[in-house]
Order: sequence, then structure tokens, then C-alpha cells
Amino acid sequence: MASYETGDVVLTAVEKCFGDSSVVKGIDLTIRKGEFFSLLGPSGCGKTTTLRMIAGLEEPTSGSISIRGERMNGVPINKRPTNLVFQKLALFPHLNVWDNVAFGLKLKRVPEAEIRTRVGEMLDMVRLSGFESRSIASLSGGQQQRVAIARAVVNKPAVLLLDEPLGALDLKLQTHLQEELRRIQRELAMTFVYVTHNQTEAMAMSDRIGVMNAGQLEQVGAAADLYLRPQTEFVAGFVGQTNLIGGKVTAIGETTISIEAFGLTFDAVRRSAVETGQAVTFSLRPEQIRIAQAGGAGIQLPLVDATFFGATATYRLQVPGGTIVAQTQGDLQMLAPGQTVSVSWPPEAVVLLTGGQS
Amino acid sequence: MASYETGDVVLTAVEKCFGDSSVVKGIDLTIRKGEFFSLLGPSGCGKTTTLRMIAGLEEPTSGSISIRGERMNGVPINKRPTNLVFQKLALFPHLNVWDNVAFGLKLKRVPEAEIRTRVGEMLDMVRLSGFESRSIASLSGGQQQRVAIARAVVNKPAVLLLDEPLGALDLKLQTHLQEELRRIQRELAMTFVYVTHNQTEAMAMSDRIGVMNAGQLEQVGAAADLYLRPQTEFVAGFVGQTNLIGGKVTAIGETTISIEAFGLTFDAVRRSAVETGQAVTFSLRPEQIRIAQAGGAGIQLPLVDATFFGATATYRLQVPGGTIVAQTQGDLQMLAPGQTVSVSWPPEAVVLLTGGQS
Amino acid sequence: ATRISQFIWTGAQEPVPRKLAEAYMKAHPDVTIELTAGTNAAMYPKIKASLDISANDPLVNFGFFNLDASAKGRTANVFAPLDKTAVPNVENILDAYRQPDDIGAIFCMDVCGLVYNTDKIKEPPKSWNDLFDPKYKGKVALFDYYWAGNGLVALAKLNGGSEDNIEPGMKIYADAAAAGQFHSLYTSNAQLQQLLVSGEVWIAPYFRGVALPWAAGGAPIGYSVPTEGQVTFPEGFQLVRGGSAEQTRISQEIINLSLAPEAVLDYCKTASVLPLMKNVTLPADLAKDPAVQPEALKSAINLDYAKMAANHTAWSDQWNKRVKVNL
Amino acid sequence: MTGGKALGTFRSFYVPAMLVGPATLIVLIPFIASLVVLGVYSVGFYPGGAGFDLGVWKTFLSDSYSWTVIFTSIRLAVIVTFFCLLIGYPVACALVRLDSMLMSIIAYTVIFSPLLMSVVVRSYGWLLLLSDSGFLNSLLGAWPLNLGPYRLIYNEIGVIIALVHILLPFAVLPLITVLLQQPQQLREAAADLGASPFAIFWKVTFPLSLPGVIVAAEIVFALAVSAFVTPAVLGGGRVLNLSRLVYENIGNIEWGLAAVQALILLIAAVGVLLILERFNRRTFGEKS
Amino acid sequence: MQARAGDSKAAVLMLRMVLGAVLVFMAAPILIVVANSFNSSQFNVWPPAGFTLDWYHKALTMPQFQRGFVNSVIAGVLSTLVVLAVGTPLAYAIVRIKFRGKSLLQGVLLGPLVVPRIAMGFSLFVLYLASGSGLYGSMSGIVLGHALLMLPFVVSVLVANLGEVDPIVEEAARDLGAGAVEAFVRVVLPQIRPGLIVAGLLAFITSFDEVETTIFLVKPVVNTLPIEMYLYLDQYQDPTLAALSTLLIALSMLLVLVGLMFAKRGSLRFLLGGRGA
Ligand SMILES: Nc1ncnc2c1ncn2[C@@H]1O[C@H](COP(=O)(O)OP(=O)(O)OP(=O)(O)O)[C@@H](O)[C@H]1O
Ligand SMILES: Nc1ncnc2c1ncn2[C@@H]1O[C@H](COP(=O)(O)OP(=O)(O)OP(=O)(O)O)[C@@H](O)[C@H]1O
Ligand SMILES: [Mg+2]
Ligand SMILES: [Mg+2]
Repeated sequence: MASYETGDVVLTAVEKCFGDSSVVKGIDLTIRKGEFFSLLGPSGCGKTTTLRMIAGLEEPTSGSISIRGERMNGVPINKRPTNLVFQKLALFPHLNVWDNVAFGLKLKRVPEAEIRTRVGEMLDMVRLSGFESRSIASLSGGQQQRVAIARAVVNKPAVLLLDEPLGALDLKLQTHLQEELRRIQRELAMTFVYVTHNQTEAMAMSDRIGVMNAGQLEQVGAAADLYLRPQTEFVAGFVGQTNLIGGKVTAIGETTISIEAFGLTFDAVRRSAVETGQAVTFSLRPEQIRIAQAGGAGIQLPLVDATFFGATATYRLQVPGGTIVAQTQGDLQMLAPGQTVSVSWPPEAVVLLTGGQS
Repeated sequence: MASYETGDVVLTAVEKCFGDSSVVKGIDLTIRKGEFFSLLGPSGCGKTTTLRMIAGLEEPTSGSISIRGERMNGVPINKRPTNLVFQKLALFPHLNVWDNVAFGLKLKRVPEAEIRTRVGEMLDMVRLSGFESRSIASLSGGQQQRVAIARAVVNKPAVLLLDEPLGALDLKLQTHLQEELRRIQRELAMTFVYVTHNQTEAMAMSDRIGVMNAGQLEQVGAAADLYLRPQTEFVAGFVGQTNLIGGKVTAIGETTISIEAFGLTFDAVRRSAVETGQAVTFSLRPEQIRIAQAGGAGIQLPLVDATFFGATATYRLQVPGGTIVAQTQGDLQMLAPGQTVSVSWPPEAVVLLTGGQS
Repeated sequence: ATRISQFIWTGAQEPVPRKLAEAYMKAHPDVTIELTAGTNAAMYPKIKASLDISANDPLVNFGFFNLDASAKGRTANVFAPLDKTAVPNVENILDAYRQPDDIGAIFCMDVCGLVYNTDKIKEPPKSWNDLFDPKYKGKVALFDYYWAGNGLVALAKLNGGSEDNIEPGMKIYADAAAAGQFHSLYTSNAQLQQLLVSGEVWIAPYFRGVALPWAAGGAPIGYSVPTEGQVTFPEGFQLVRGGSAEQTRISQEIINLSLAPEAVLDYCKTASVLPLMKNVTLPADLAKDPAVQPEALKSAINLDYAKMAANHTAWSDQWNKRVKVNL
Repeated sequence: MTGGKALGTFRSFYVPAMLVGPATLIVLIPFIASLVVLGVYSVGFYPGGAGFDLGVWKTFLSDSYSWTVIFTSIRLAVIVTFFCLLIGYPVACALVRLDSMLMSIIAYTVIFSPLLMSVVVRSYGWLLLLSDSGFLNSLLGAWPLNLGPYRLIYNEIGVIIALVHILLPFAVLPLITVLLQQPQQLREAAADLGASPFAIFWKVTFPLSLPGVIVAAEIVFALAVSAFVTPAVLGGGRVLNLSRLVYENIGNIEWGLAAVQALILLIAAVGVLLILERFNRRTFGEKS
Repeated sequence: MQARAGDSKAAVLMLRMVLGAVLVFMAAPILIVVANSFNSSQFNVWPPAGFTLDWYHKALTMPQFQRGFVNSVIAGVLSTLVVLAVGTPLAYAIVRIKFRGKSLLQGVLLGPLVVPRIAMGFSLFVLYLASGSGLYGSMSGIVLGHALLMLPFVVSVLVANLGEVDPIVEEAARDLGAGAVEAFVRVVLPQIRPGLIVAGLLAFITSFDEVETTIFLVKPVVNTLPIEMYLYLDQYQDPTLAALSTLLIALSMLLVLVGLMFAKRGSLRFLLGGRGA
């Protein structure tokens, strides 16, 4: 399971309890050297706890953690080749911006001149040049978050742990920092473990993503894997928006199968073994649903609701027994709720879910 | 400018300096009763400061603020009909979850039984039932943020001020809470002033949005206004991703004009007065750019880079002197960088920017 | 070289012993005398405790003690007898004050009479009974602590009691306390001075040696000798047990030098105390003082400090319970 | 978040030992040893003592007068602690709001100067202020009040006034430090939720400053209960407390009795302090 | 006055008034003593009989006061340093670490505060002599005795302060490569600066003011100033000690002034630091 040859950070059966509530419930995970690995999961699922265990801030209740083949249990925090960007920032209130960022380098007795360049570059990267001597308390929320990022990244650790580092930043800064982090990671061949609740971000940046739920890893894979081939309802529902639809297999063809759901029958690509008559759940992504003026090809469905998001818009469509959501992009003119529209999707868009219910 | 009849929260020439750095530089703004108003802007632009001035936590250096027609300057914080969800949370460490949420109600001497139901409902809404007696320190980041929301919302103030209230939550919870907040706001006809750095969120929820930049309001309007008709480069660039392209007007037709940019000539809808030969900047949204296999209708451009975001994917295309970004959605198969593709966009997608450079 | 540790009293009692010690050290370069200035109250317990711990390493070799501490030390076996041959000057001590076995050389004394504010009381008080005179109600102060011992016994003696029966004295104090006769109890010289000078207190029993310098400095304070007699307060040298033979020898030598007439006179003048030596006569100016007239001294009340030391705890307990509680 | 294990390796035996060790070695062990000395002396084991004997304990504890003294000591200390906190808290609040150099220097030196002069010298000031014919009584006695004179010195009132005077700095300082450390945000949040300044104080500022209040209470109580010079000088003999008895008995070479009284004072006072500590832990146990 | 969030004008006014009243209360007896230090009468007559600086001359020139002052400063500084050095780790252990016997330790810690000073002095005296350590009458003996009396103050104050420091910043320092001690020194210590200053101040003043225990521990060469004052007072009742007290107050005022200058901004708040305001 854990391949020690390629594994940079390896968690084996790691569990963590606080008192008698079990927060991380047995995680096995191998993160490869130089990989950008994201942990994605809902609030309270144990992401921060997992990261803190890797950093050494929390001792696992059981199980072991190793980094670069060395067992880490019991190794003091400051002897681990990791740095953490704290979710709660944990900036030093008594030091100014510069001294916060220079903290780790000074501890390592990096020469003064090098500290100056590295901290300067880092503040440039997080766009806080000019804020060097500001006190932490006088910074805005986003500025504080950027200091926290700079403080960890400037040390160029072998493994960088980031706990929702971009949560308080606007999209532009997010994009900028995502690119910068990506660049640094590649240049220095660092391993990143990145915690986020933002699946778009996770998918854009990561080599692989682990989806956590209630203390367990549900699925690990590349972005497209998770998005296009989720194994569980939870993953399908959590990684991007989706329509989870219950139906029945009515016929099995050469490359496609027929499915009946909410009174309609339609085709899907045949991927896993199913039998006629079997009850199945499948996922249909909103952006796969095409909408056209009524009377076109496809199913005719009434439009219940429309929301404009800028680049995209979502439409809620009435189906027998509920609604499904479709997403379009680039609409310069929105369709008005109330009318009936033609709806269609390609058979490949229908993904049968194989994993457990959750 | 400020119409006091309809204005629920009116800011007139509000300025704020810290020491000698001017942070809010003269804001005039009328927020209507029952409106969901969002303040959108980059990190450090003064959003939190503006909100804190409305709440009374910060006294404006000059200018006046009135709520429901009453001048608020000098009115103590606790006498204002506002409640604030703090960006830095500011939960009471000596109280448990329940007591944090019940704090405001107890102060108002709401009957015990009503406190019980209201706090219970609120914890339900933020999905923290069962956490009532947990200490704040033992909560995850997202859980703390939800307590902060509940603590303010439970008071049902006339004006609710929210400072990035959903930043630490995953998309599902965000969507849930967005809906709940929207519902509460409508039911109680409350006025919301909502600070966020997330334009998708702002656009989905708000009646109107104010875009702030460096202490000033750049543009105020409904989501579609801002997105489709940005007045300044800053707004165009900040509210969603866009390609800002400099060009020259070459010809003026009946309903369209011709523009030359990076060696190509194309049409745009004629909206404002322009002259032939005038240098212009225009915005072209990535999602308006259609991409097809090379050889189709449109311009032929080389594909530099492709990123998968789940529901959407972005492509970077080479143009003379730079790149432009296109966004597609629902791609089940990505195009590979290196090849040349056919690119096209509707003339309506080209938006001339009229406002100042920024 | 031999180290000698000598205990002296602070203040006016300091200069003469210092002078003598310096002279001695000059004459005997191999001897160092270390002088420790302090009060009996603070020093005696330390000396006693140190002897308990190491019997052969006393904190001081000899020093200056009042008769109260002398009596306590005698019962507790703290002090050693002086060798008459080494300290021939003990022979000159008045017989009445010569100590049994020559444990200590009690060579001078202070006396205790009535101290009063001369602005408030024009006619000098005459009797110990004035302390209980209703016209001074609330204007009388007493010394807490020692006074529990010697004031109590003195009053008992005047009223038919003795060291074995202090009840007559105790009763008078208890009744007066309950009647509100006493303003307060004081614990230090400074406090009494403040009380008297400010007029808060008009009259109090106290030492002549303390009160005279106040009066000499111009304070509105007078000292008067009660007709029943002053209470004596003898003081002198004690040799502490446990020193080496050499230390004992030198200590006794210094004691002997200190008992020389000139030394005693010098001491008595600087410290405002009365000599108890056969071979010392007071200079004329001092001799005129009514307090030191032979009749006054003859009628003075001498107390049996040995008995008092034995009963001290029980009395102070009673004092607390019957007098202080009722103040 | 409690620092799960910033102190990771600190779970071992050695780390607490290293942290506690120096203090234990050079301070606590001598202290415990001196307690042992007192304990041994109190049961008659001292050179020249009678050997093992609980007599002193029995006699002292069976005497109702002893109990009066014990209760006087504790009552006095409780009253002094109460007033020190009552006065000290607003003073600390005012001090942390001082922003002028001059005022700070004045306030600070005034509050500390009592500690720099001997109680006997200070009592002279009190004598002039509080005595029957002192400043205060002449003020009260003057027209139009025509009150008094009141006995304000050489009794328990005098002792309380003087002890509050001298112990106030010990109450103010710990309070200042906790007030300075409180994050402002929390008071802002309370105000925003509708709390009046009064409510902010009682619901946020005060509860958050409780550790400091308790420390102040502990220090003041302990110093008040064991004080003896001030009660002796300003009590005019009317205020009997246990420390005073200890003082007398050491002077009288009653080692056993002095030791018994010292230990009883220790036990009684530690009892009161433990109640305070318990309260401290109950309020803040959850926090860390 | 610097207002803080949630201050009402009335409350601030009231605080000012309370402070004013308390300062008057605190200063009143002191001022009388100060005035008396210039009193030409040697027996404390009030109102002062005339003006003189004799008592100052006496206070400044008496060798025992000079020596006592030096001894007191040495004892105060050393014992403060010792007690801070051993008390800080102890307080840290109490706040941050779970270990066996902690409650017992906390109980014992309160002890030296409560045992009557004189009994402490007596038993330490017995211990010093009985242990044959030569501590009796030595500066080390005084320093140790004072450290013992002060430890409870110092630890209580520091415990209350450390409780306010968020452990997460220490975690951050550790994560950035600081060893346990380094993290403490670089991150925790600066944040408890007010506590350290206050604890140190209390400790120093306690030492500088201590008579009852000290008197059992000293020999003349190491007599501290309060001991010398105590002994002087036993014999002389003139205003010399009033002058000496006034000098000490003036000196401490000067020290505060220097402290405030050093802290740049002119207030106690800045001297002590802190993050609340
Ligand atoms: N007390 C202060 N002293 C000095 N400058 C301050 C202070 N508070 C805020 N600022 C500065 O004012 C600017 C605006 O701060 P504000 O908190 O309003 O930003 P914001 O728009 O909320 O940003 P963010 O999205 O990062 O939270 C920032 O540059 C910040 O550094
Ligand atoms: N010290 C603690 N004591 C008890 N429970 C705790 C403690 N710390 C965390 N928890 C609980 O453990 C669970 C996981 O917490 P964790 O901080 O790892 O969540 P998370 O996945 O990071 O969530 P978020 O996205 O909201 O930050 C939460 O339910 C939290 O309440
Ligand atoms: Mg988290
Ligand atoms: Mg902000």
C-alpha cells in the first residue's frame, strides 16, 4: 500500500482522537516526492488535524507517519523537514512583517545578506513590499494571510504544508499566488500538501487530490479522475456540483446501456458491469447539460430558476419528482424562468457511481 | 446623490486615515432598505474598514454615515441597529458555542424560551447542532466561522454586516449558507452589507455590488451590469477574468465598429461615441471565446497552455505580442497544447471600456 | 588570629563599645572583633537557636543584654559565668546587682517612670495611679509586649501582689482597659514619641533614657519619677557559652576593660543610663537629676526577672486575653 | 486551539523535571525544609525541647481564644483583600488608559511609594491624618457636617486602611498585566452585539480578567494574613492576629508554640487560597 | 486618557475620578512624611517648625545607610534575577504541561506567601546553621531567602500572563525550526514582557522592603537598607528616615522616568507593552 521507494510523505493507518471523539479514522496515504497533493473535504472533516500530524504539532493516537523514509513519530517539530502555513495564521504579534517572514531564516543562521534578498523576494511575491515594518495587527485579513504564506515558503522546506492558504484572498491574488506557488514548487522540487475547501483551486493546482470525509479518505486521484470518474456519491457531490440521479438499468447494449430515471429513458456509456433491472445512482454534471430554445432536439423541461454568476449561469429544471441543475457559460442574455426549454446531454456525461453510499 | 428616502445605509464622503495613511478615500454610497449589497475588492482595499465604520467600531476621519435617516457619527456601537460578522471572528474564548451565539439575545433580555429556540435554530442552520457546549478553541476553522455567523445573524438586526463570512467553508456549505442567508434576509426584510473577495459569490447573492479599489468605489451596479458593462479596466479585470486588449478603431459602421488589435481586425457592437483612429481598450471575456478544431471558421491561433478546472477548462492562446485566455466548459476531452485551433467570438462580446485607466 | 563576635545595642549605645573594640584590636593585631549591632528582641532568639544547633559555635561570644534576656538566658543555659580572676572589675558592681555565680556583669540600668506631654499636663504626674486616673481617660498609652512583663509585676507589687501573684495588677489593667482608659498600645520608641508630641496621648510609662533625649531636643515631653518608685531596668554584659578557650579569654578581657570606671562613665553619659558601680561617681550636672537621687533609687522597684522569665508566656497569654481583648 | 503538542517531546518526564527542577532545587526544597523545621519544632523536637509531644497543639487548639485570633486574622485578610480588589480594579482600568507621561509617572510613583518607607515612618502620616484631632476628623467635624470625631486609627479600621494602602500595588500590578493582554476585538464584538459599556465590562472584560483578579486576591490575601508590623503599629494593640503571636513567641523562645501558630496560619491561609485556585480552574479549566 | 473600545464617556470619567481619589489616598500619608523630612524639629512636631536639609545630609552621609543601600540593591537585583530565572520555567510548566503532582506543586508554591515572615526567617536561620552551608550572614543566604519569599508572586503573575499567550504562535515558531527553548525565548518571552516586568518589580520591591525574615539571616556586613532603617529607628526618632524614604521615592520616580523614556511613548501601557489597546 505505502510504497516507501517513491513515497515522500507516507501515512500508515493514522488515527487521531481528541478525548473520546475520533477525528481522523485511519488514513493510509502516500504522497510522492515533488508532488502537489491536495486534501479536499468539508469543514470539520479532519484536514487540519491531518496536516498538523504531518508537521508534528499533533501526535497521532495510532499509526505512523514517515517523511523521506524516516519514521517521524516522536521526532520533534523543529527537526522535521516541513513548514506549515497555519489556517489560523499564528503570526507573531510582537514582530513586524519583515521579522515574521525572516523568523525561520534567522533561526537557521542564514547569512544576513541572503535573508535580505530572500525575504525581500518573498514579500514581493505576496505583494507586500512596502509593508516590511508594519505591525501584524494593522494588516487587513488578506494581508495577514499573505504574511503567513511568505513566512513558511521563504524557508523552502522539503515538504510544505499549506492549510487553506488563499482563503481570504481575491481571485486575482489567488491566481497570482497559485502560479507563484506552483512555480516555486517545480523549481525546488518541493512536495506540497495543500489543504483547501475550494475544489476549483484543488483541481487547477494539484497533481493529485485526496478527498476526505468525516476523518477518512474517500478517493485519491488526479483532478480529472475525481471529477469525471467519482467513485462515491460523496466525491461526486463534493468535487464540483452535480446532479445525483437514481434510476434503473433497462437495457444493455454493445457500448451503451439504457437507463430509466424520472420517467425518461436515455443512454449512457457502458463502463462497469451492470445488470438489467439493477437500481443505480448516476451523476450528471450541470455543465454537460445543453439548453436550447424549446422545440429543439432533446427533452422538453420547464425552467424553474436562473442565476447569473458572471462567466457562467445556472438553470434549475423541473423533472418529475425534483429538479436538476444545468450550467451554461458565456450567456449574454439569460433565459427567463417559466418557459420550457430543450435539454440534452451526451451519453458520456452520465457516470454510474460504483462506490458506497455516503 | 444620497437619496435619504430610500437609503437605509448612507455614506457621504466618508474618509478614514490611520496615522497618515489614507485607507478609505471618500466614499459616497446609498444602500437601500432590504437590499443585499456586496462590497467587492482586492485584499487591503478598505472593505473591512468601511464595514467597521458602519458598525461604529471605527470613527470616520471625515464624512458622515447615516442609518435609516439617522446620523450615526458619534452614536455608540451598541446603540446602532447593526450586527457584524467579524472577518477575524472575535469569538469569546471564555464562552462555549451556545453562549457565544446567545450573547446578544441575553443582553436584550429576550425570554429564556425564545433564546432556546432561536439559538437552536441558528445552530441548526449553520450545521453545528451537537456542538453547543464545545469550547471555541476546540473547533475547526470552518466551525468557528459558522459560530461567528450564527452569533450575529441570530439577533436579526436591521442591518447585518458580513465580512467575508464564508471564506473558510467548502462550496457545499457555502451554497447552503448563501441560500439560508438569502432566505433570512428576504423573510425579515433586512439590509445586508456583505464583504467578499469572491466575485462569483457576490454576483450570485447580491442585488447590487460595489467594487472597491484602493479605498475608492469604482463602480456600483447589479451583477450583470458590472460583468457585462464594466466601466473601468479595474472592474473588468477584477469582476471575473477577462482579456484586456488595446486596439484602434478603424471604421465606424451603422451598428458596429471595426477594431484593429494585435494585427487582426474584427467587429464590435457600437455602444459609445468613438472616432476612427481612436485608441481604445476593450474587454473580451474568456468564456465568450469559442474554440474549435483548427480549420473551422474564425481566427487560427496556436494553443499555449490548458488547465482543467472540473466544470470548466481554460486555454491560453498565442496572439501577436501576448496571450489571451479562453474558457470552455463541459469538456470531456481536453485539447492538447501545441496545436493550432480556430477561435471566434460574437461581436457583442467585445466591450469597450469607457472609465479611467487604473 | 582569633575572631571575636560582640553584640552591642544600636544608637547611643554604639560609640563606646566601638571605641573600646578598636583600641583593643590596635593593641592586639591578631584579634579581630566583629561588632553586631541590634536589639535584644531580635538577637536573643538567634543566639539561643544557634546554640541549640551547634553548642560550640555561638553566634556571638559576648554582648550587651538587659536583665530580662539575662534571666531567660540563665534558665536556658545560654550564658556562662564570668571568671572573677579574669574580670576583676565585677567586684566593683553594686552588691544588689551582682549576679549569682557572676553569670553576667550587670553594670548599669535604665529606669522607667512616667512620660507625659508637658503642654497637656501642666502639673507633673506623681503616681503610677495617674495612669488610671479618669481625667486621662483615652489619653494613656502602654508599651505592648515588655510592659506585659515588668509593668504588670510592678503594679501587682504596689497593690499587694508579687512575682508569684500578679492578679492584683492584672485586674487593675483589665478593668482600666474595659473602661476605655487606654488610647493604644505602642510597640516602638518612635510611635510613642509621635503619640506624645501630637497630643494624641498625654501620659505613658517609659524609659528615662529614651525620654530625656526627646526633652533635650525641645519636644514638649517630660519625665517624672513616681512616688512609689521607678521600675529599674538593669543591663550589662553576658558571656555566651560555647566559645573556644581563647575566645572566652579575650571576651572576658574586653568585658573587664569595659567595666573600668572611665569606660562605664563614658557609656552612661552617651546612653543616658545610670551606673551600678561602686567606683563610679556621676558628674555634678547629672547627679542633680531627681531620678538618680539616692532616695529615688532606693525606693525603686526591683523585679525578679528570673521568675518573670519563667512566667512570661503564661502572663502574656493572660495579658492578651484580659487586657488587649478589652481595649 | 490548545497546543496539541507544540510541546511534543514535553510529555516525557524530563521536560517537566527540567522546568520545575531549578525552582525546586533552590527555592522549594529550602521552603519545604523550613516547613519541616517548623513541623518538627511544633511537636517538641528541638534541641532542648521535651521530645515528642502534641501538647502544644492540643492546648492551643482547645483554647477558644486561639480560634478568635485565627478568625480575626482571616477576617481581616478577607476584608483587606476585598477592598484592595474593589479599589485596585478600577485603578488598574484607569492606569491602562493613561496616555500622558506626566500622569503615568505620578500615578506610578504614588502607588508604589508606600512600599519604600518603613511602616513606622508611614504611621506618622496616618497619625496626623486619622487621629481624633487629625485632618480628616477636623474636616468632618467642621461646619456644616459637624460629625465625629471618629476613631479611625489604633483599631481595626486603622489596620485595614493601612494594609489596603500598602497592599494596593500588589493588587494593581497583576490586574494591569491581564487588562493589557486582552484583545480589543472581543470588546468590540460585545459592543456590536448590543452590550452597553457596563455589560461589556461584566460579560467580557471582567470574566477574561479573572485570572488576574484571582492572582491579585491570592497575593493580597496572603500578605494581609501574615502581616504583623502594620497591625501592631496601627492597631494600637487592639488587633490581634496570628502573625503577631508568632512574633511574640519567637521573642519569648517559645519555639513550639510559635511553630504551631505559624503552621496553623499556613493551613488556614492555604485553605482559603485553594478555594480561590479551585475557582480559577473552574472558570478557566476549559480554555487550556 | 486613552479610550478603549466599549468605553463610555461616563465610565472613563468615573475611572478618572476613582484614580484621582485613590492617588490622593495613597499620597496623603506619604506627603506628610515628605513634608516632615524638611522639618527642622528633631521630634516630628507638626506643623513643621522650620525648613532644613539636615536630615538629608544625615541620611546621605551615614555609612550604614550607604552600605545598606548597596547591599539592598545587590540583594534585590540578584534575588529578582534568580527568582525570574527559576520562576519563569516553573510558570510555563504549570500553564502548558500536564504532569503528575502539579496541584501539589501549586499548593506548595503558595506557602512562602502565607507563612509569617518571621517564622520563615526563623526556620531558614535554623536551616542555614544546621546545614553547615555558611549561608547564614552571607549575601547568598539573603538572596536565597528573598527568592523564596518572592517565588509565589512571580509564578502567580507569570501564570496569569502565560495563560493569555496563544500556544499556536509557539507551534508556529517550532514549525519554523526553533527548538523548545528557542521558541520560548523568541516568541513567548516577548509576549509576556508586561508580566516579567511586573513580576520583577514586585520581587525587587519585596526584597528592598523586607525586614522580618531578613533580620534572621543577616550579619552586619550584609545588612540591607530596611534593616539599617529598622535599627536606626529603634534608637533615634528624628526625621532622618523620612528624608531617606523621600530620597528612595525620588529615586524610583527617576527610574520610572528613565523607563518611560526608554519605552519611547509616555505611558505605563507602553512601558509594559501589551496588545490589547
Ligand atoms: N490599524 C491600522 N493601522 C494602519 N493601517 C491599517 C490599520 N488597519 C488597516 N490598515 C490598512 O488599511 C488598509 C485597508 O484595510 P482593510 O482591513 O479595510 O482591508 P480589506 O479590504 O478588508 O482587505 P482584506 O480583504 O485583505 O481583508 C490595508 O492596507 C491595511 O493594511
Ligand atoms: N482540540 C480539540 N478537541 C476536540 N475536538 C477537536 C479539537 N480540534 C479539532 N477538533 C474537532 O475535530 C474535527 C476536525 O477538525 P479539523 O480542524 O481537522 O477540521 P478541518 O477539516 O480542518 O475543518 P475546517 O475546514 O473547518 O478547518 C472537528 O470536528 C473539530 O471540532
Ligand atoms: Mg481546518
Ligand atoms: Mg478585510
